[in-house]
Amino acid sequence: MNARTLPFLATLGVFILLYAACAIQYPSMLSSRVIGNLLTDNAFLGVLAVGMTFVILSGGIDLSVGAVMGFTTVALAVMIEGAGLHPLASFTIVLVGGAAFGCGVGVAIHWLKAPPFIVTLTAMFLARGAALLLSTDSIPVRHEFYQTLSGLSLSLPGSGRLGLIAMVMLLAFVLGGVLLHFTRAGLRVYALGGNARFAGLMGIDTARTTILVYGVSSTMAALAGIIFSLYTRSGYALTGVGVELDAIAAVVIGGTLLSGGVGGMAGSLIGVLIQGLILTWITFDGSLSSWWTKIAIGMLLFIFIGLQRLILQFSAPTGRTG
Amino acid sequence: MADTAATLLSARGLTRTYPGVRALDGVDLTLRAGEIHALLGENGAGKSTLINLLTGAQPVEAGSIHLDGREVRPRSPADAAANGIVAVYQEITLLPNLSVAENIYLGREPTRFGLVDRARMRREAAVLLSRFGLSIDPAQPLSAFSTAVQQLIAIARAVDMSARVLILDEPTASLDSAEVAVLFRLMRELAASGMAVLFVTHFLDQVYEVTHRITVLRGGKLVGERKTAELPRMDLVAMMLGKLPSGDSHLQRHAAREPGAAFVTVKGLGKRHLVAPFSAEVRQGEVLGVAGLLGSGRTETALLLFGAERADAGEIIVDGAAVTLRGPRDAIRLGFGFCPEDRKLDGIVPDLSIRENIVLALQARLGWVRRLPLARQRELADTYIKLLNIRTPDAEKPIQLLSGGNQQKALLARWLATKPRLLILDEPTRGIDVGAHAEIILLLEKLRDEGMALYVISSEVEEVAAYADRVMVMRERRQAGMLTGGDVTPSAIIDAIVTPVDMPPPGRAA
Amino acid sequence: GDKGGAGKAADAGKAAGALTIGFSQIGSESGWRAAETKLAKLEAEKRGINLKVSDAQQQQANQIKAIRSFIAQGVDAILLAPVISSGWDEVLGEAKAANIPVVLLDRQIDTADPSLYLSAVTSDTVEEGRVAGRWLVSTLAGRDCRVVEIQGTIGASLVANRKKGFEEGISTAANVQIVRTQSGEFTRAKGKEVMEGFIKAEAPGTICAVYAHNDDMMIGAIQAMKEAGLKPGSDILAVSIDAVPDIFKAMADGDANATVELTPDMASRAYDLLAAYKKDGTQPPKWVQTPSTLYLPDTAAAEYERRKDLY
Amino acid sequence: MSGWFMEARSRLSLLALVLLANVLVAPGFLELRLVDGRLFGGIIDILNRGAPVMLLAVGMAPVIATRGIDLSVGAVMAIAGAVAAATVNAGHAWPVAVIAALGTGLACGLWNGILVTIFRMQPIVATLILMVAGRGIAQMITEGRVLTFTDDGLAGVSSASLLGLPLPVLIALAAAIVTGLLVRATALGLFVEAVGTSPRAARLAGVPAPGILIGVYVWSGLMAALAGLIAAADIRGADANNAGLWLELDAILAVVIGGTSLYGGRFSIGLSVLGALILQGMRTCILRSGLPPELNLLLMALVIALVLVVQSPACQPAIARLTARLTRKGTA
Ligand SMILES: Nc1ncnc2c1ncn2[C@@H]1O[C@H](COP(=O)(O)OP(=O)(O)OP(=O)(O)O)[C@@H](O)[C@H]1O
Ligand SMILES: Nc1ncnc2c1ncn2[C@@H]1O[C@H](COP(=O)(O)OP(=O)(O)OP(=O)(O)O)[C@@H](O)[C@H]1O
Ligand SMILES: [Mg+2]
Ligand SMILES: [Mg+2]
Repeated sequence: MNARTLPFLATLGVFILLYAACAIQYPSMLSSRVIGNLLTDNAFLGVLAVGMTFVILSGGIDLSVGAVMGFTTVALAVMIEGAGLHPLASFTIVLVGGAAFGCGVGVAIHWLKAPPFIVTLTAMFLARGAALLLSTDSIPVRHEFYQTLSGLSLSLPGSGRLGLIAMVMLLAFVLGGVLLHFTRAGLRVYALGGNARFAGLMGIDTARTTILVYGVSSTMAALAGIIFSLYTRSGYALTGVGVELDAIAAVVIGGTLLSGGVGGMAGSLIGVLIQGLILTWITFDGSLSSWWTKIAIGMLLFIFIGLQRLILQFSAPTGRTG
Repeated sequence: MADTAATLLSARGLTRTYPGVRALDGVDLTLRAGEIHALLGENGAGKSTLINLLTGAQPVEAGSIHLDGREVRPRSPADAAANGIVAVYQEITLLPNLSVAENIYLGREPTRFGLVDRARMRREAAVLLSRFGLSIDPAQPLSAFSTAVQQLIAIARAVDMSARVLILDEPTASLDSAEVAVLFRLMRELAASGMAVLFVTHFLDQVYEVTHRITVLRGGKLVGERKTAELPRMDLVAMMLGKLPSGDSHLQRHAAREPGAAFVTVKGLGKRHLVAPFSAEVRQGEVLGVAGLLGSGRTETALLLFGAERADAGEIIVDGAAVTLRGPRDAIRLGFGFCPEDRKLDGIVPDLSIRENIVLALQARLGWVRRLPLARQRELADTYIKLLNIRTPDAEKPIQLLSGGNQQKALLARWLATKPRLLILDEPTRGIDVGAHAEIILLLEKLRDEGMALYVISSEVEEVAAYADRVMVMRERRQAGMLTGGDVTPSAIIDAIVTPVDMPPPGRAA
Repeated sequence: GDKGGAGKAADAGKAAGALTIGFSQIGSESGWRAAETKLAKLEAEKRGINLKVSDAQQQQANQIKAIRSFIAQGVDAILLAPVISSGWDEVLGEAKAANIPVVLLDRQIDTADPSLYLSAVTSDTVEEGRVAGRWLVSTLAGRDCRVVEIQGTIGASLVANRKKGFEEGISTAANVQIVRTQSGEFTRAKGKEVMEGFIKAEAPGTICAVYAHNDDMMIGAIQAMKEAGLKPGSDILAVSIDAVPDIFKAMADGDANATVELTPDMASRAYDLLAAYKKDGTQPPKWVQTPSTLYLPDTAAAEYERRKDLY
Repeated sequence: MSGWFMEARSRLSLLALVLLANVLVAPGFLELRLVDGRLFGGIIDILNRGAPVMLLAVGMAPVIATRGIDLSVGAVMAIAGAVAAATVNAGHAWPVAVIAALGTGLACGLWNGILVTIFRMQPIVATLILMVAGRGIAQMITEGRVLTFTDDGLAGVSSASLLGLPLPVLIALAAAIVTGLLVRATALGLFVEAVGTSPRAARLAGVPAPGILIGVYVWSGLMAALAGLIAAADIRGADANNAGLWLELDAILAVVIGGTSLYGGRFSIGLSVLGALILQGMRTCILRSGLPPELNLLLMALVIALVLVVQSPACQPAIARLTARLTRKGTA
């Protein structure tokens, strides 16, 4: 097993290492408030990463998630503020809608034999375009149910709070992990990522699996949209531009191979936290100009991945593998 | 027994055309309950294609398939499996990123409360594999194991799944006699239980050992069906080749010739976790055979010798000068060539054409600037396609579309094109048909007589005994002896291979 | 670049009794934005304020993170240049709870509870459009005019306003109408490409004026006109918004006709009212409006000199 | 090679389709006028505006063929532009600026190549690092402003013209031809495809995989630098904030439309260039359609969806017939 869990352990180690480093520079980083914020502020990214993990493991990629998320926030705002629907009803609608959209993407990828990259890029344009059509400016959501929801939170020891959305994110990871690692469907995803043709010869229904994968991804994107809409209590068409890259990065940093078939859910969570940590450190420093911020993000990414690679190099099992 | 048995599966007029080739042309096949049926033919005769049609891996163009008299139209392998028809394909179609157990149970995983029951999966996998004499940890990723083991795992999966018809496309190609014996025992059991087994191989001995009937294909057409017992070897070979074989005299031992100068000398070369230090010497104009069981580490010796794995002990001396191999390029610069065992993973470049695959190594040695002119490339490709008679309409066909055996030949061509001084061959005749088999061995002997040094790993003891001047025997991943001169006989080699050692094998990684 | 561990400086600053202010800036998507940040820092130094600028890279999520960490560090006040108008209630609520005053810079927010922020220092973006529109109408003096409009990034909050304002500005004159509008995404390159498109798509000589939502796009458009052999400023009137140095240079060269100022110096006003508020709790007005001055070629050269090193 | 022609035909028919759409939007789109020694017309505009993405695609295609990807090209464009502008503004001659910019591009490519080859990072994250940090570096050089320059030599990179064609077009075409020769007249193409399809087999056959890998990233960096120069020259200023923003996606899209699989293997410079032109054709068409800008993205999506259907193996034959008719119309 360790041959497979190694990348994850490496990532985890690096994360702990650098968290410690940050904590030494700013002791308050250890406060439960910062930790709570780390989870709450990155909840939407985490949920996206859950879906993206499925896609990447299946050997695909999904560039549409950011746009789907953005569309969801607008759709929710329009439904709740405009049409006066109850939030819960709207949530169900967008989740179902997201699932349907993703399945559509999956169908396109399978039947058009087209590369996921293009299909999902098209889906991205589609979702963004549709969102802008709904409304070009940002719409606040004032429904009191929203207040109550975003009010809900688990207070951590210390001044910290674990917001509802953070809990939803963690739940998503748990459920996603179970689906991926403990069900037949999950195993099929790995099979598809290992070698689609062989999977077919071994009797896997590749069409169904592809559709499942992108269905899950888009559903997660819609959920991320709900989370973001709760997070900001508003809807805006340009929400989450470029966030798909953050999600992909999180998954890959988490030790999942972009070529598919190798990796896992837990790694992605660490990947998300790593990105969150980078930004937290930067806001703590607070003295960085726009450009230094970007450079720092890049350099920290480099340090993380570099360390991870080194650990893997040295503990790589010798002999006949891979 | 077999003749009285009821027809189980009957295929009529199966046809399949690929761009440029009519791979299968109105072929009939009848499988009877309780019978082991051999499907024979040259490389590219259409055996695998026929199997692909039976399992729905490829659509049937014309013709029909009946199971128990009722027509079946398998749309996919899953579909065929549902009808109890299961195949082990020629290339191992398992998934390297999954564990052994997952590979065996993929698509039919045992579940508890809707969740995959991994513990049970492992337990059952272990039991199943032990029936094949494999005592490996089913939780390990498949990629940790050699072709041979993976082959056994694939067979185990199919045997476990198949209900009515089990199809084995060259399952024994990478197995050694022990594994083959186990496999045959299982095949007989399954047949006895009323199933039909379709068995593709290029080893005629195995045909006569285990099968009841034989169907022979040639150039995509049916040549005929015979009872094994009533078909003499010579006639069978004639059926397959369409002519009488150019006397397989190659299996007579040649008179020992005086060896040339030592070209490569290996002193205590080894690597932890891989293979214990071994010493050998390959002279110009001689064949050093390497014999051993599966996992005995023969491939590993080759990897070290070719610099594909970096040795952590010992030295290599070429033309009297010590050399360090930092990678295959160094070895190639010294005039080494290496035809690997795992054709699919280490050998062919699937997307590229046969021509490009053949010139690849030569071009790599010339460097990127001095590109071989297209004309020269074509000429080279055509020469070797003719020399090794690789069955293909033209040299521009992607190599992945070639039949298994023909891919193997193309790889041999890749290295011959570099005119190497030392040629390392890992299982060179694996999956090669009888005719070509003889041709390739004659070719090896010709190369040797021209002064090339050959390092040949092979599981076919008679063969090794026939052309090798000396034989290095590997056992438990360490050198277990070096047979020379008169000792190079099948019996001696087998003794050396199987004599148990008391020392424990060195720990294996992963 | 000014990299350094100002993290600890925060506490040092407190000790000295000076204000520590956190500034959540949108990013650095344009020269104007960079100038705003630069001025904020300059003015802070003048006043001995310890300013922590956090750059959100255009992401609202990052701005919320930044504000949260400002609260966690217990700054004395927060400046917020909101990337979009809505979605601030919760985090500003937290700031209020920690009674840290928040001042909005250059953009208003859309909230039910105005007590969430102390004051907003912004321009009237609709007025900017109006000024540009009125100028055009008056300059034309009754002539017919087919105007092409180069919008900013679709979805950006001020695009709608600058469009609306301009349309109001020209609504009085039936002879002026917008015939084409396309998004130049606030960048020179896109502005140029869009203008090229307009020139190709419209019959030669039928475009009489171009209105760009910012100067950068106009500068691109001016190049497009020149390369198409047209004379910007005379063949086609050019009016845009922001008043960045380069547009003054263009006006001085006679390539542009007018620009409406959106001053990048928002922070100093915020500092003043914060200082007063901290000293004796003087409540500042909810909206400190910066003037939307119209600049014409006559003063261009001088204005260029005055601005060029602020940017 | 007949396969290549099939591919080329389907791309060309797509291009024809796009051009036709342009003609419908702006009549007289196809006509060419020669004004003081310089050609004007819709086709030229597409070539001219498409030059940067063409260059990026030319660099990206080999990278993708090695099973890699280069997300940093947009940022490298920004850096190169900034370096060039800063150099001329520092009073150096424009050739110096050009060389400096190209040098920067090489350096960036080398960095990517080393991360991928030596550190064995996955290309997408390896280049993501430079994608993020690179734009920061560019902004650091320009301090977030648009670094305007007046040097006509440097501006000429975009505005000058030769043989009636705008310089950017010539640069892009030259780059495409040089790259094409580099990969096909030498064995590089073969090696790249071998490494991309089956790294292990390639290594055992003695293909110098590390060299090849570093090489393709360096080349991609160089092409990006060229594109950056053109972008900067085009607006006579280095806009570190926006130059090349999201252009990496366009480049990848162009290469994939050009028929190269993201899983590596066979690639074609020519087809990738066609892909870039098809993209630019769509852009131009949408920009000039006069439709409200809110629709831009939707239109883009619909057009690409159409492209996908057109290319899907399912309806190849039908398309072939259709194109035959369309091309006749288009030229008529
Ligand atoms: N997918 C394909 N596309 C084109 N041609 C193919 C394809 N698959 C097989 N062929 C051709 O069909 C013929 C029969 O191939 P097949 O694999 O059935 O031979 P075989 O009898 O299995 O040979 P071997 O003993 O070497 O495995 C060969 O000439 C091969 O080149
Ligand atoms: N019977 C076996 N049981 C367990 N592992 C095996 C067995 N056979 C091979 N292996 C695996 O294969 C690897 C080495 O076997 P390998 O096949 O390379 O040796 P070999 O002598 O080259 O055998 P062959 O070339 O006949 O396949 C080992 O790492 C081992 O894990
Ligand atoms: Mg076969
Ligand atoms: Mg072996």
